[in-house]
Amino acid sequence: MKRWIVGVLAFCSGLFFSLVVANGANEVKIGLMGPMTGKWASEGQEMKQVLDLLVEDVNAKGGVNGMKVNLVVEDDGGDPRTAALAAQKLVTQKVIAVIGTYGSAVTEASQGIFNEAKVIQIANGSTAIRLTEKKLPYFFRTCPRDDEQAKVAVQTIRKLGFKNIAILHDNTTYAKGLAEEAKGLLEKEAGGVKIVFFDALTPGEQDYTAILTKLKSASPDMVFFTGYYPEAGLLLKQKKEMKWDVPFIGGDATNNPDLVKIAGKEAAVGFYFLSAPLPKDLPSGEAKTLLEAFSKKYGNPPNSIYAVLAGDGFRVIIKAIETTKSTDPDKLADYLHKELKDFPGFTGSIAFDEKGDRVGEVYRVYKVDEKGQFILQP
Amino acid sequence: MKRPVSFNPLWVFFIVIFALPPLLDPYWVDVLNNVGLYAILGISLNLIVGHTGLFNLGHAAFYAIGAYTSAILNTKYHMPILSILPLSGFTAGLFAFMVMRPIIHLRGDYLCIVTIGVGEIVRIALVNNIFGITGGSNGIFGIARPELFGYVIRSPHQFFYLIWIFLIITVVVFKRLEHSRVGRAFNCIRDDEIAAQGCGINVASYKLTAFVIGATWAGMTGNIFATKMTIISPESFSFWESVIMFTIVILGGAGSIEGTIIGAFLIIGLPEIFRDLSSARMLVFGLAMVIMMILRPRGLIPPKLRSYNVRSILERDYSV
Amino acid sequence: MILLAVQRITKTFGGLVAVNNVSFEVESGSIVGLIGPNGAGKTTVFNIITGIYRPDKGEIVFNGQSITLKKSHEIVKQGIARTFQTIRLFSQLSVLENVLSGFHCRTKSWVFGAIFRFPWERREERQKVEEAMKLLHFVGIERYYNLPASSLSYGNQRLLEIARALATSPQLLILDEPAGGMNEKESAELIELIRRIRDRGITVLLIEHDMNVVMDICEKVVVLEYGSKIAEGTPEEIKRNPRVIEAYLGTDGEER
Amino acid sequence: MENFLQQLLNGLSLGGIYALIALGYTMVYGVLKLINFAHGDLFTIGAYVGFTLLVSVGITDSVDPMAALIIMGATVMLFVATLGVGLERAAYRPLRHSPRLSAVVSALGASIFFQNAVMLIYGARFHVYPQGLFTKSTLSLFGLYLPLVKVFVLMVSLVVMTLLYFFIQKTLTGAAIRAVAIDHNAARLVGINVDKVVTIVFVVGPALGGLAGLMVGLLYGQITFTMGWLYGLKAFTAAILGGIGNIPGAMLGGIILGIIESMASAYLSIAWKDAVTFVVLILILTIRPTGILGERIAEKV
Repeated sequence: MKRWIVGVLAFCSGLFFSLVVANGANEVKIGLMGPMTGKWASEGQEMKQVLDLLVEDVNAKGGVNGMKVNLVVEDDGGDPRTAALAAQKLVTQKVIAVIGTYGSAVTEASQGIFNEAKVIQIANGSTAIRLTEKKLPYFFRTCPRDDEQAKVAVQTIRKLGFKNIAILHDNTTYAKGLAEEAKGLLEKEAGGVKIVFFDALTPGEQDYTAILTKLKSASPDMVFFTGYYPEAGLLLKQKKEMKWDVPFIGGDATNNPDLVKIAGKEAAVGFYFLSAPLPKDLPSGEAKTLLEAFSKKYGNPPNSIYAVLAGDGFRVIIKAIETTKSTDPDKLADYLHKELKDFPGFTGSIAFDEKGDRVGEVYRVYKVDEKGQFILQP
Repeated sequence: MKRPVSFNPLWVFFIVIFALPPLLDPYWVDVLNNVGLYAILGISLNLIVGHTGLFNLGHAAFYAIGAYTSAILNTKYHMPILSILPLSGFTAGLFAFMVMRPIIHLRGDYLCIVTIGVGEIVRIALVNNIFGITGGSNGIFGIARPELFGYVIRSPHQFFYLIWIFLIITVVVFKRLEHSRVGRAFNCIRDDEIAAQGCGINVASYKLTAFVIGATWAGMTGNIFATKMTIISPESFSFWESVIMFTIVILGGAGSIEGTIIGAFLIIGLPEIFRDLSSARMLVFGLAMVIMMILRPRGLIPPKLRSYNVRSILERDYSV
Repeated sequence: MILLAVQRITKTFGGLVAVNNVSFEVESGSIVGLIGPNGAGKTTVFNIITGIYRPDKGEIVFNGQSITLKKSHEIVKQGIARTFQTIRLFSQLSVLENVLSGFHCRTKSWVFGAIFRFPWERREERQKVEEAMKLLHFVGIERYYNLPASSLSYGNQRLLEIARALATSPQLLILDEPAGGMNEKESAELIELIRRIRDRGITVLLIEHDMNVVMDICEKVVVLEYGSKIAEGTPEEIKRNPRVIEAYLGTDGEER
Repeated sequence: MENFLQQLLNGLSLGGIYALIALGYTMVYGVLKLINFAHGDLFTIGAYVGFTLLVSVGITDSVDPMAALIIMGATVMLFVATLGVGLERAAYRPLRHSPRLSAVVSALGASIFFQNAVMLIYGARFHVYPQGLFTKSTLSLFGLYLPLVKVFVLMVSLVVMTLLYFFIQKTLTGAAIRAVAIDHNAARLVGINVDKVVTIVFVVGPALGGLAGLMVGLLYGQITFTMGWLYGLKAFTAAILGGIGNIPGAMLGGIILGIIESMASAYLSIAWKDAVTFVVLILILTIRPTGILGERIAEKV
């Protein structure tokens, strides 16, 4: 019985001593919060790869204002509770700013903690509208909001002239938000656009034939899938197997070269998706350099647009520190809100509005061609 | 005859823990807060799994019901969050009573899959925004911080005292429950259902009682979780959460409150300690689970026999 | 007065008739033995009386009331307690707690009582601990009170089961092979114990293979074979009954 | 009507996969009364080993598809069976005489370990089986579609189940397995080597799980390290539905589960599909507390 007390005491003193970490004076600590384990681990790990590359680059050039950048990575496991802990941990490590994270609910669980501690947070994949509606002074995001994307989606649908629309989401915060936004906009749309189907699949499964069969019986002339690329790839593949030729449009979470691999080129051809411009389509030299460096280091170009958006977040905060010559959160936030204009990011020019949202139309429409390439649509 | 006065190291442990927070930074205090929450959940599940021997892998459902009850009443009707505490417990208990009643007679692993099912049904219902009040996968945000005597609890350090005092209350309540006619009845059912009936124990009703008490307590814990996070979403109540609670109970020692607390320290604390391993941390954690189980198959602190003070009786003469 | 009347009960499992139209009566204050070769359906009869199985046909009348459809735990409350052929103790509880559990149906304390520990709850608990110790003393194993039940010897486990059954304050005590696994000295003590139980005013119905025990203490013996009753009477009558002799000697040679 | 039949087909082919995984669950359960939560991850490993053979070893470059299929099947089964035996030795055998739930926690730990090991070895990204190696044709009949690969998978699970059934019912080893399933001690008394029987079960069960993983890889083309969790849960559900420990039960449970799922998506709601499935499961269990083919346990008193 006594032994376990000793155990707990040892545990607690372990906690205590682990705090006494040397705090380098001449460095800037930037945090990265992302899903390093769990379902979304691939996203988090790629975010880390991009940031590692950028940190290396900055430090090679002598750091920022003469200070080395130290990247502190914490795993949020893609789960709100773990994220709250990760945020606390980052705060206690005295980071100036945090890049991340991916899921909206996960970001939300950490927002309050960063805000109370006056740590700048630049989310890279959290598109839920309400995150910025709270008008937190230190919160920014490099990814656009769901309503923005929904607007582009509806424009595209209008342009392509579809009338009977099926909307399929996957019940994640992001996909459902986008689906509902789009539905709302389409219902307001004049000209007899009808929503013939609205439902959610379960992500992570592999057999979607039952869903496709049901979709087919609703006879839409276009399906808007707002979920992620693994499911989108399977849907395209199984749709092909059913010999059903209905055009699919995907949200930006389907933007991933693996989509074509999963679906196969024949099934993926003709698939439209919305996305921030791909690195290869960016005029900026930065993007090309990043792509080359990334491929050189890790053997393949980055898969996820969100990892690239994390990179943008990182570069923006470095820019702010450089320009303001300060690490004071108020000055940095003020700079980001008001002064930063047309910053040449990997994903186009970056500026933030007073809510911390990214300004400007980011979305483009892409289509998959016969070779499985993503072609920017005019 | 007085209650046996035995020195319980548990109280020393609590004194030490309560002295810790001023020495720790908010992160480690928050880790302790999580440990505390899961210790409470573990103790509530322990009554069902450890004491009554019912295989429950759906405890997160009751936890979720409590959390959502609090969140909805607080954000929609602006009731002070802590005043909803009893109500969150009641709702969760009532839910447990209604869903478990028809299936309480199932045995062992069949009960297990049914509890998993209940947990999944609740989670799916939350995701699909049932009755339009759960906010779907977004969950509910903007839950108020608790207020005690005009004092708002906000920082991890403040929450520490709220959570750990609740844990102490939990320990006292469940210790008393264990050491009573009801607690013995639960144990009888675990050890031998037929013999339990032979003692006049209404097995189905007592199993249901165990579920309702465990669920009530989990529901109240849900209230505290909701106010601590200020946002709740279905992700926090997945099957995985039930698995964590279950592991805490078995690893600590089924039927032992001390064990459950240690279990919470290990299951919640270890992944935090392994943080430096980055993406390998869960690998090490899984391995640690297997090794701990092999080293202590009955849990880290298996339950002890309850003692009764009968010396005065023994000395008496029985000649009838 | 007739305490228990088993009236024409039949029970089948699948196609097998385990108990076939069996009737017998137990007089208040008597010791009755139920005997028969292995597989004769004795334990099944006990299980039907105590509500573990429901008979296909027939009725069980206890104290003038039908208890056929009652559940096990309700029957205990009516005043029938039992022990089991394969000992069924609460193995993780102490010896004392096993007996305390037997008081379950005669006590009331519930969840809130347990949590708030009202004075009357404490009084009840204290009183029951005392009574439990007396019962342990009565069967002679009080010095083991704080050991786990599973650590007792086989014979003592049987005694503990009897103590636990007595704790339910039964009018009728049903013992399923109480002398099973006991040595001669222990059986002799058991016989003495059963008499003392009867002297407390408790009627005893028992299954026993040890003929010495049966013939020594039973006032009436009922004999089953293949689920049917083949004889009933005093031990003297049974000893001389040709069918019983055949059943015991015959089956020994042929099947078992 | 056409829709209904199509959905029936969809459910049937999905159910075949569930059944194949459930078989392994049920075998291990029958003998050890252990819910082997790591079974789903052995399934994942099967899928990844198949991926390695196809992509890194490039097995289809050297031999023709049919032979490649057989070689892959054999290698995957062998590899996963070895892991299964190792798992039993390391994580379950030391706990055989401990409380039953302790072994369940050990199984959960092993599951976390395997899942993360796969992630660390192969990376967290989705992996994709090369497409079009085997037949891509789709049977279409009266407006119904059924890809040939699915027919193939269904056939494989039927064949495996039949073989397994005869192995258990008709061979001496099978009799030993049944004996151990009923009572370890009694089996030991009549001279059965219980450890050996358990080892055999941990060869067969995981091998089938691995095979199922390979099938899923070939069928759907996309694999990820977390996939075993969901499939494992579904297969466990299927095994319980059919009556756990019972081999035809696992098969039947798998198929029924597949059909319930596709029917629920078709006629109720896709989003509520899994909830509907569990409701049906609970209803079935309230009527038949030990599953569809499970025997009623009359407890000996």
